[in-house]
Amino acid sequence: MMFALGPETVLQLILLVPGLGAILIGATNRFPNLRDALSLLIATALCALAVWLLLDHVAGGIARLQLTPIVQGLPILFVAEPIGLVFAVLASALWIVITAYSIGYMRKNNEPHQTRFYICFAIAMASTMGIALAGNLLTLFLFYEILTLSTYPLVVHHETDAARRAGRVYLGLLLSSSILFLLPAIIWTWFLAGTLDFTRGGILAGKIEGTQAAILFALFLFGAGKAALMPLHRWLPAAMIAPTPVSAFLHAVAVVKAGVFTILKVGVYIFGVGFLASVQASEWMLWVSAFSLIAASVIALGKDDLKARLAYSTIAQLAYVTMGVCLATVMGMVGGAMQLVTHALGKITLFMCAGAIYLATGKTRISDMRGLGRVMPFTFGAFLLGALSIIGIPPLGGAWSKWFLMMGASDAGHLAALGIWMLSSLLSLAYLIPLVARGFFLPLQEEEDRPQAQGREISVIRLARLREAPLWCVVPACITALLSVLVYFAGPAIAGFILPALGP
Amino acid sequence: MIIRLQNLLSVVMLSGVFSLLSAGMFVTLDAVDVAFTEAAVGAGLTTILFLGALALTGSAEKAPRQRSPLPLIVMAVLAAILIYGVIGLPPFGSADAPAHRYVMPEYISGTQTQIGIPNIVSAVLASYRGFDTLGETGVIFTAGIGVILLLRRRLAPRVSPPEDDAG
Amino acid sequence: MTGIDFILAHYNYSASIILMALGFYIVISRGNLIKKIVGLNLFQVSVFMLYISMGKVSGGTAPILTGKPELFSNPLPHVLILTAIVVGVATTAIGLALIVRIKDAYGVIEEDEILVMDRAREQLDARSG
Amino acid sequence: MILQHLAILQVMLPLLAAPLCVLSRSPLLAWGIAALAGLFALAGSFILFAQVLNAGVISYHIGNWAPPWGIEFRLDAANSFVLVVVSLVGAVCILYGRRSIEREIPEDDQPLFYTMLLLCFAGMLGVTSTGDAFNLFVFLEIFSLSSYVLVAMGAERDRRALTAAFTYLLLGTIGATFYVIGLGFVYALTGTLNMADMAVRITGMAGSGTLRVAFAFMIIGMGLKLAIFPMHLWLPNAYAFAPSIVTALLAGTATKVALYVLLRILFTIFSPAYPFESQTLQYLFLPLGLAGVFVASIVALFQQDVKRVLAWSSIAQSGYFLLGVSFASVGGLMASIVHLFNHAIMKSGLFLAVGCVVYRTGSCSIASFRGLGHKMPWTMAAFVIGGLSMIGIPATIGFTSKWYLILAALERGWWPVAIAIVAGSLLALFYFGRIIEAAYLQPSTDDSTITEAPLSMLAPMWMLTISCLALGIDSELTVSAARAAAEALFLDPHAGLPAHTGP
Repeated sequence: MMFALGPETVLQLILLVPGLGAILIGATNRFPNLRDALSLLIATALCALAVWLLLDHVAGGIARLQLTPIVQGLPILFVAEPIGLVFAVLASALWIVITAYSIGYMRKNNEPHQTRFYICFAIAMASTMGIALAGNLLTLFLFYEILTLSTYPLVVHHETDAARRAGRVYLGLLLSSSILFLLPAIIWTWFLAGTLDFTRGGILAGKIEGTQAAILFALFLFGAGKAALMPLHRWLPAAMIAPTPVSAFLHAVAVVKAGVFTILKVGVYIFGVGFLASVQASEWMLWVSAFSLIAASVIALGKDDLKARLAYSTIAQLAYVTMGVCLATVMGMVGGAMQLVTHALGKITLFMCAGAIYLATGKTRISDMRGLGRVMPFTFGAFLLGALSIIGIPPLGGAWSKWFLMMGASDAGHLAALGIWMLSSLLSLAYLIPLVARGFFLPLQEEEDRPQAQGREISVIRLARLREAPLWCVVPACITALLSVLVYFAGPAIAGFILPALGP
Repeated sequence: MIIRLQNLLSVVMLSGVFSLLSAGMFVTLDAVDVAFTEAAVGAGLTTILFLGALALTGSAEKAPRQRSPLPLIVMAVLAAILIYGVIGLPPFGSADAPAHRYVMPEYISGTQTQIGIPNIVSAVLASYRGFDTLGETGVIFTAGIGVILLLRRRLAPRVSPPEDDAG
Repeated sequence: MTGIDFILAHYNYSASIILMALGFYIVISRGNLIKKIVGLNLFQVSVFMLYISMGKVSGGTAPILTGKPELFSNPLPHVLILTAIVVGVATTAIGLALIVRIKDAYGVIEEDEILVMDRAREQLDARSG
Repeated sequence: MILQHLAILQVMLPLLAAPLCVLSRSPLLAWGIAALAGLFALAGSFILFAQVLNAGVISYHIGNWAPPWGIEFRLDAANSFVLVVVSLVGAVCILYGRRSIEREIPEDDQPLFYTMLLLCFAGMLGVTSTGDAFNLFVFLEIFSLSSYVLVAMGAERDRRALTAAFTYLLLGTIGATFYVIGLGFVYALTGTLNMADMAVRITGMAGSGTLRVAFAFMIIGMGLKLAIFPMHLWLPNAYAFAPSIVTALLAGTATKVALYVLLRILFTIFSPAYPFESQTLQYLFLPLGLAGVFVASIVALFQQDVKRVLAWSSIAQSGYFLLGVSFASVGGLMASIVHLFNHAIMKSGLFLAVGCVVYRTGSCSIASFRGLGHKMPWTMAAFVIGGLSMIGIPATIGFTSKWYLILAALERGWWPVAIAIVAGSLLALFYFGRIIEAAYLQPSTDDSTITEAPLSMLAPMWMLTISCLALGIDSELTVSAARAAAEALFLDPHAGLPAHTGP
């Protein structure tokens, strides 16, 4: 059945399925079971479509879909190309996982507005697909903004004062940066090149020089505010106010990935690796992202709140991608793309574990999590795998991205970058592993606290009944943890798939 | 005087006199039709309107507040600019002015041949630029309905206070 | 053209301009609403004078055909001003009607006093809102 | 037969329908007449626009007197496009208006109110269609006088509507009189009142001081109507206190018509080789436009009343028009005209949404918007879409405007202006963000009886909202129309439409 479809139809479907899904979910508001089943079904269908498209591309097919022009000469255009396909498959696969996780989390936690939550999820997913498969910058920008808007209700899910403040920061920073930097960059590019199509080898070669090129490149990097480059990172910790599935979605599946994906696309298809290297537009941005990397890691070390620590870790890890692009070497770009994949898998695991811990124990602070590993071995095991992948230890996926990035740095002759990455790996080791160590090796906190206060009696009784989080939450985390391992073995294949797109 | 006087009644009467004087001036400038209209409408009708309004609102102006020099400056600038503009105009009464060489002669000959009534102004008003006159009627209609709409509330005051129509 | 000649050649224009400026001054400097309308009237009438002056041809007569060839003043400005006079009266009528309503609603027709009342109202709104 | 006279019927029908409304005693009948006239004008404007694009300039000689002796209705790509804008917004507002007027205007006043509405509408159509500079003044006065009265009708809700209308009347009349003064000078120099003819006869008079003064007066006169930044004082109060339907109509059309006249003055009457014009644009319009964008947007941030926020935002948007014009290029002019169309659609859509809120809650303070996201979902959805469009989010028409404005700025190499434009839209993000946040995230204060607005209001409003989205996703239609309009104005004011443009 599936194979009777043409690539263009699949492209249409891939955008329509989550969109229509959102409507269906809205229609089944009164039947939570049906609604949740539907969400899962849509996610699965979407993933199947993305995989179909990937296979089609491997088989040599060129999927392309052109719609109406937003402005004259610039249609809404979708083209399937390797980096985008990898992102699409990754995002849609993780969507299944995260939907399953959300069902468990939202029900256990008795969250309000669940229908709205799933609707926004579906719309956000549709726009993520739009970003992944965009054939020109304007299309990408369009879906980039829709993604921002559709995730806003997720961030302010609880509608409390704190949530509203966080939502303001979230929307304010993301929309401002995209309007203030990204949009002018896009229009400038259009003005220079007369096209915005993502073209192998870039479209700007010979159209812009020296300082101007550097400014344009910086506009793109800061414009993609979702990539959370250091002065514009505030939205990411702010958005931690949202329910954990949302955090996972923001950090792993959609939002931040859309940011670095945009940067990757701009580096590869707008500037082009060769041109970027020759005009040296990215040199100083490399240092900006390096600063972002180290600073965020150091801040993460100081955070006691688990989700906040993970948020700063995300900022640091995103800077890897930016640095990879700024190196302006083929291997750097491959490393960036790999980092996009492996970090997604690793970070989603970490967030789902954080959510599971919260669900099971109500704890959010790392210092309170002593000994929990003994009662929640699966959760903590998954957390360990995710953490190791992010640090970059084989045989976990993260190792490949770090490896390619290092190669990129040495290709560019950038020894300083190598040093920075070494340092940052150490830092990530320092901020991720202690939690696992506390969880497994220290005794349960309450045992030693018991004699202190009468008032703790109740909490002690509750803690005595501590056990692993619900299956709906633990299983997805374990799955992504295992995927992190699998990616290690698929690493060369992915790199090989992306590599041809990077050449001139 | 109109500026200084605080009795609005006198102000209005003076402005009526001014209108009448200007009508006289129009006559000397060969604009008899305009003069008639100005005398009837400008000096007559307008003054009546003013008197009516005064009857409804009272006729004393409060003492002027602290004077600021700004209006004077604005006025001076306006006058200066206009005089600068006037310098470039053809001298007063010159028969060679472009305005008298172009379009206008056709009106005079056209009135003789095409319309056939002696008053050129009426001819132009009713035929060549008849559409303006239609528009003018529209303006009067607008003003009439507008005044009715504004003042009928007053003639038949409603009981309910204005604020409580919420809900 | 010497200065005196020039002034003579343009005196009518200058006169209407001075009246115009006076009218404008009344509109912007006076607080009484009726006086503002009077000023507006003055302003408009002086514009009419400017137009009619433009239409004057020395030695010409009123544009009424008498059978013999004559020099006429330009009839077109007359036509325009006839229309403009009516427009002016219409504006005056609406303005005065508004003043009557304002008097009903506020009890005064002085700009600054109305402003004070509106300010007070605004502050009230701001506090309750 | 009808087609032949459509140019004039288009204006005359609403004008003649107005007395009919007076005669009809029932508000419903008056509404029916007004709606029919509006729809006729809408259909007519579309047909005329298509004709102009296909067959070039339409010149209709009223009473068969050839211009410049008689009065001409002259439709080129520019004003036929504006005609579409005006009649579209006008027709939608009238359709929408029935329930809103029932709520805000006493019943026995309603037929007269519709009369005024039609007169205002007809006046605007006349201003747009006419090719004669004095005839333009006459229609301008019909439109202005009726809009003063319409604004004053808000006095049922708040007496401040009266003073607002009075200020509007004073400044509006001064503006119109300035225009007449300027026109007088031009007439004295050229001897003609036909705008196209003026342009021909002005050629070669570039050095004349009189012409310069005439230019200044006409521009200032129209600037007052357009509420260009330092001349905007009448607008916020007039918009805030007028009945909802009037605000929507004025916001969507009045400033657009004034802008059109401004463009006519700049690019038709004074265009022929006018050396200082480009400098006027650059040194006067550019700073005024920028100042307007920023000052008005910042003031909008601190307003407590949604109508006022939107009113100040309108002043800011006038700043954008001015920026587009100040580029003195086809690209800039096109951007301005695109924005003219887009802003008419989105701003009147927004005001209609506010009208729905007023209909249900009786107030339009930001506080009264609390919780409306849940109580009036359709109204607020339309408001959000309109707001996003004002901010310039892609897939809305507002984005198209911003795109072309920025592109035009880059074409001139004025990148600081481009930055200013994006910064301005950022301010829009903040002032709309406040309202939308209140609507969705703050619990409503009281009164749980508030429900969604009636369908007869929602449907016309959503027509605008949908076109706001549809034309944002596919802008081909508006942009090519605007390009034709810009070229008609800029490249060849005398010959009308250049041969190479078309749909």
